Amino acid sequence: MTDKRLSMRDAIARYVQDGMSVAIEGFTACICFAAGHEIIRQRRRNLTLIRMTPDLIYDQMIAAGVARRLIFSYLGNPGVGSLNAIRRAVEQGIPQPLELEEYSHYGMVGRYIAGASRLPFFPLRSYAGSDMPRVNPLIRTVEDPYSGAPIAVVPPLNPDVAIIHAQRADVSGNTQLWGLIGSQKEVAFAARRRIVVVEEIVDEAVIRSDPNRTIIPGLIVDAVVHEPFGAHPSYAQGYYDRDNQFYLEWDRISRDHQQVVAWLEEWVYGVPDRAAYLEKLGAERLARLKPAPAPAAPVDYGAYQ
Amino acid sequence: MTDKRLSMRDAIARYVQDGMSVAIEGFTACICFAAGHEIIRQRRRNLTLIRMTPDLIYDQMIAAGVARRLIFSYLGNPGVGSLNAIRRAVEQGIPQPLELEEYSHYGMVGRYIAGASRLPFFPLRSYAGSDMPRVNPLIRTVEDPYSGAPIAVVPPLNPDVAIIHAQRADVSGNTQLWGLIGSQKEVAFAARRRIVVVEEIVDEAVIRSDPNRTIIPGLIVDAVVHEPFGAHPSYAQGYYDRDNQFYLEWDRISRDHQQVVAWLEEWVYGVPDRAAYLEKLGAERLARLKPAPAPAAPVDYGAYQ
Amino acid sequence: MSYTAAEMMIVAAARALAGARTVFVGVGLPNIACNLARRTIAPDLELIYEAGVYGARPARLPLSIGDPTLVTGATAVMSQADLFGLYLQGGLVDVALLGGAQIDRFGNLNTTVIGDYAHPKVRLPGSGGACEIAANARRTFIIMRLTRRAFVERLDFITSPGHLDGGDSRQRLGLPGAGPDLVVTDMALFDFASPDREMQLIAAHPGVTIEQVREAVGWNLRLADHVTETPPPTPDELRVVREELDPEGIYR
Amino acid sequence: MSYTAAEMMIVAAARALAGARTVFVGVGLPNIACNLARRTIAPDLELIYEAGVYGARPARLPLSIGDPTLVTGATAVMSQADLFGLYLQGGLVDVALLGGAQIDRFGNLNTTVIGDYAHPKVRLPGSGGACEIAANARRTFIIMRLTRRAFVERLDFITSPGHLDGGDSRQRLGLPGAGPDLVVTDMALFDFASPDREMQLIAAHPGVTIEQVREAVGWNLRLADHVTETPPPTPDELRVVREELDPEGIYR
Repeated sequence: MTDKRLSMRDAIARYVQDGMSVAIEGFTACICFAAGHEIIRQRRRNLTLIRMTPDLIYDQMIAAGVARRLIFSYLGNPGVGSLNAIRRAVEQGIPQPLELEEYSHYGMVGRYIAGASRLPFFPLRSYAGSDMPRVNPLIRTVEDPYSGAPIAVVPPLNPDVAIIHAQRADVSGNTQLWGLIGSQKEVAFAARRRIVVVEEIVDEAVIRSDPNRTIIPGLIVDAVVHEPFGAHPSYAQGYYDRDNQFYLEWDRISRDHQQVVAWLEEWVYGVPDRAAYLEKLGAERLARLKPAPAPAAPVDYGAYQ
Repeated sequence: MTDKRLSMRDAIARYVQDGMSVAIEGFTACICFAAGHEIIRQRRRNLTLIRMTPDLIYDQMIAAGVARRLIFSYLGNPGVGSLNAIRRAVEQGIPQPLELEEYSHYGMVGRYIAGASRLPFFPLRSYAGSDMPRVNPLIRTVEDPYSGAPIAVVPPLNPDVAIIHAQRADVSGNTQLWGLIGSQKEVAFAARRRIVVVEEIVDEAVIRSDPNRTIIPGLIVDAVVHEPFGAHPSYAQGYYDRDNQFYLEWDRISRDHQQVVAWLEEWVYGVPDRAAYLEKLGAERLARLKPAPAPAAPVDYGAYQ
Repeated sequence: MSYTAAEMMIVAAARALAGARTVFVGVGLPNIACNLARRTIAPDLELIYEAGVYGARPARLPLSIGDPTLVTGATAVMSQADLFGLYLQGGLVDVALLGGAQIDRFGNLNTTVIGDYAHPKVRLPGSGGACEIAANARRTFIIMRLTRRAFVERLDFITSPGHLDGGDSRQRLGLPGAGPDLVVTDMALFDFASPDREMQLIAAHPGVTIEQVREAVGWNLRLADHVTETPPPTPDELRVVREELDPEGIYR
Repeated sequence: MSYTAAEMMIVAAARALAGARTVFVGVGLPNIACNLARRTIAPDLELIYEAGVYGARPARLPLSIGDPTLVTGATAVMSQADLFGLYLQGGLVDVALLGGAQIDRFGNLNTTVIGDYAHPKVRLPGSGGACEIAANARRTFIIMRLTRRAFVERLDFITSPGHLDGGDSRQRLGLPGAGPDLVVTDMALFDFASPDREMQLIAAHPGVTIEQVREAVGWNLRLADHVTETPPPTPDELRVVREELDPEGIYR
């Protein structure tokens, strides 16, 4: 079994290059802020960022100037309000213009599925009667050969790199994820390279004890990064809660570009890595995010010898 | 929470009528022989039987004369040889002719997916260069609107009834399945009615302790049948092994229609229900099929209060 | 017993969920409305969250659509491929609650831009799942505050289809769901029951006049044959909202 | 050291798996060949089973494609939608092993019927996953016994495409995988290395003459420039097969 463990710094240095398309997925849960911050720190430029819900992490990355283009389906600070930095880039070109390519959620999921399964398109019953196809020529229709009726399709999406945060993996990247699984599996299979970031590295035997829980096989994983609390201020089910205080603070900070610059200086450029970020955040704050236990009922696979 | 428990007799009497299309799925694992035998016992006729791998259960049902048509992708006694009764129906019309409608495995999966997600078709990279579309006019092509190249499609499949065997469910039909999950989820969502048959009825709290394991929600379930060993001679992961001795015996029995009739008389018509079948089989034979424990590693969802 | 406009909206939406088996819901006010319905007139109602959760039993008020409290103790948690493909597009959503920055007389919604798409005055969040929810849910309820800026003659952008140009234009396009059924605002309720599917006032909330409603709508509003007064929240409804669902009064 | 024809087939197939990372495999002889390769020249080879299993570590010889011993201790177990969509059609299968009742000179396979489709003399199992495996795997190896009934001038039915009419006809049809690479039989080995993709004899097993091979093929067989003799199984290969993989000699 190949040991694919790398530090976040090395994983980003090796796999994320200027001009690439990068997907850091995770629907509200398991959003890999640690990877986003490292991309900012390494001053990548002209990236195409891909994510259904850009969330705070892309607001920060776009404010930091790493991206030229955004492929997405919903721009929001979930439960709070707008993504102010992205709005500033779109409405005012600050710090630089940002091209948008937008879909509905299921359209993005469908693009990942088509990309992952080498299909030329993914059909879905969305977009009829909407203006979305008018502003996005990649949303097309095909004729159903059974009824003759038109149906919308979206093309495959194959990001150069996908970065997936999860609860646990073994050193070769066999990865298990629970709670909200979003489109983590689909984007991982669709991408050309995959970096898996986990709360815990576990023995291969742990993975093999529950093979139905394995969402991403090591077969397609290029790097495994062990980064506890790597999804803060989002969360990892069973490990920590969302740090909602930060989501509210960001709404205030992000209203002003200079404040964002100062925040990036302090919390991203000003710390060498995630460990330093967590130390700066303080153990007490992290401890407050820990949930009480809620174990899954046991399951037995049976030994067949 | 509605209590949907029924005896197998009542579930079949209520939901499986002459002339319906019926899918008893389960790829090698969790094949609901208990339901198939009850359908034979209730002497249903003119059914369209749907299953990727008809296996012994459909060999028995077709020999018993319940079916007029078979939609499938692979006719075999897995690991042993042919399905002799089905061959006899196709090659010699014994006990009656059988219409065949055939796909590849992925074509069947795609038909279920399209049926489950209300899509007019499912595209797949199979069938090019094969004679299968020539003999099945429902396998068609559409033109990819991005490249102009043709791609094969299959139409949706919506069985009147799907019968799903699984390890556990609560009384309202929230169902968890592990080991080989085949296309059980897809066929359940595609069907108009669903009967879930389980090894164990568990408290709702067991299901809710591990929601990622829930494959079929009670929302779509019409009846829950508690039938331990209901998949014998196939198996339920963690509960019992395949009874390979029977798979070998069937190869011998099924070579002669009269022997099949005698077997059905003794093991299906001759027993009132599954409990009687199991008693006839003997506790010792069942005990030999029990595996040693192989528990899954624990998983914690966290209590967020 | 006094109550706020938000409480009136929550209560009115909850009552309309009678008979529904499943509801596709976001957080905030719609979330409270659905949970109120479960505790009152629709005890078997199951909540489906866009994040991939069916049958949530949150131990606290969820702060976002993907709050971990929605996952723990839920009946089923699934990929978004399954959520959108099997549950929503598969036809299992009875009612969905939607909102928007702009709505027109046929219940079409804009959540994309104010102004020109290429050079927007305000860049809004975009579709999220709204475009497919509007297409696939059997019925949709729209919940938004009634203002002239929101209820407009012409949308800047159609994100999510309602009754399109009215009449049978929605069916002709082959949309699986029946479209908007009810609009719940802070001043009044509207439906689309007429054959041409144009929004019509069916009830004004207590203390609101028909004239005030007309004033807040950006087109010549049609009235139903019998415009009634919305029955105010009952003490029991208010108790559930205030004591159980939103004890900190976040959405009051 | 003596050995059977089946053992020669197992060993020859195993050797050809050198360098492969993943193999899509059925039970029986191909299963033993793959496990032999893992224990000898391809220690990192991972087995993918049609039933939905990746990285199986069977504790016993599996009796069927869906044996529970393939599940327990595997790296990943998935739905067949994921198996066929993400793993196979997604392009993650390096080599697949196929067989058939009939094969033609371009490696096309028949597993559907002998005789006319509507009124078959023999109804065979059908495609199973073979049609998509043949389309999508990067390369395929075909394993079958060499007889004149099986190696035919013209198939009764093309279930799974090989090199179709030869030459670039496969690429012209847009099939993602490169098609058949090797045919392993109990008498000889064949490849398709010539530009017209016609099957050619590359090696005869020890004790088999080229004439005997020609006799068993239903068309005028082409020979490679240098037909060699297959190196016989080594004592080590035979030891692994007999002691570890098939101790009861089921597939001998």
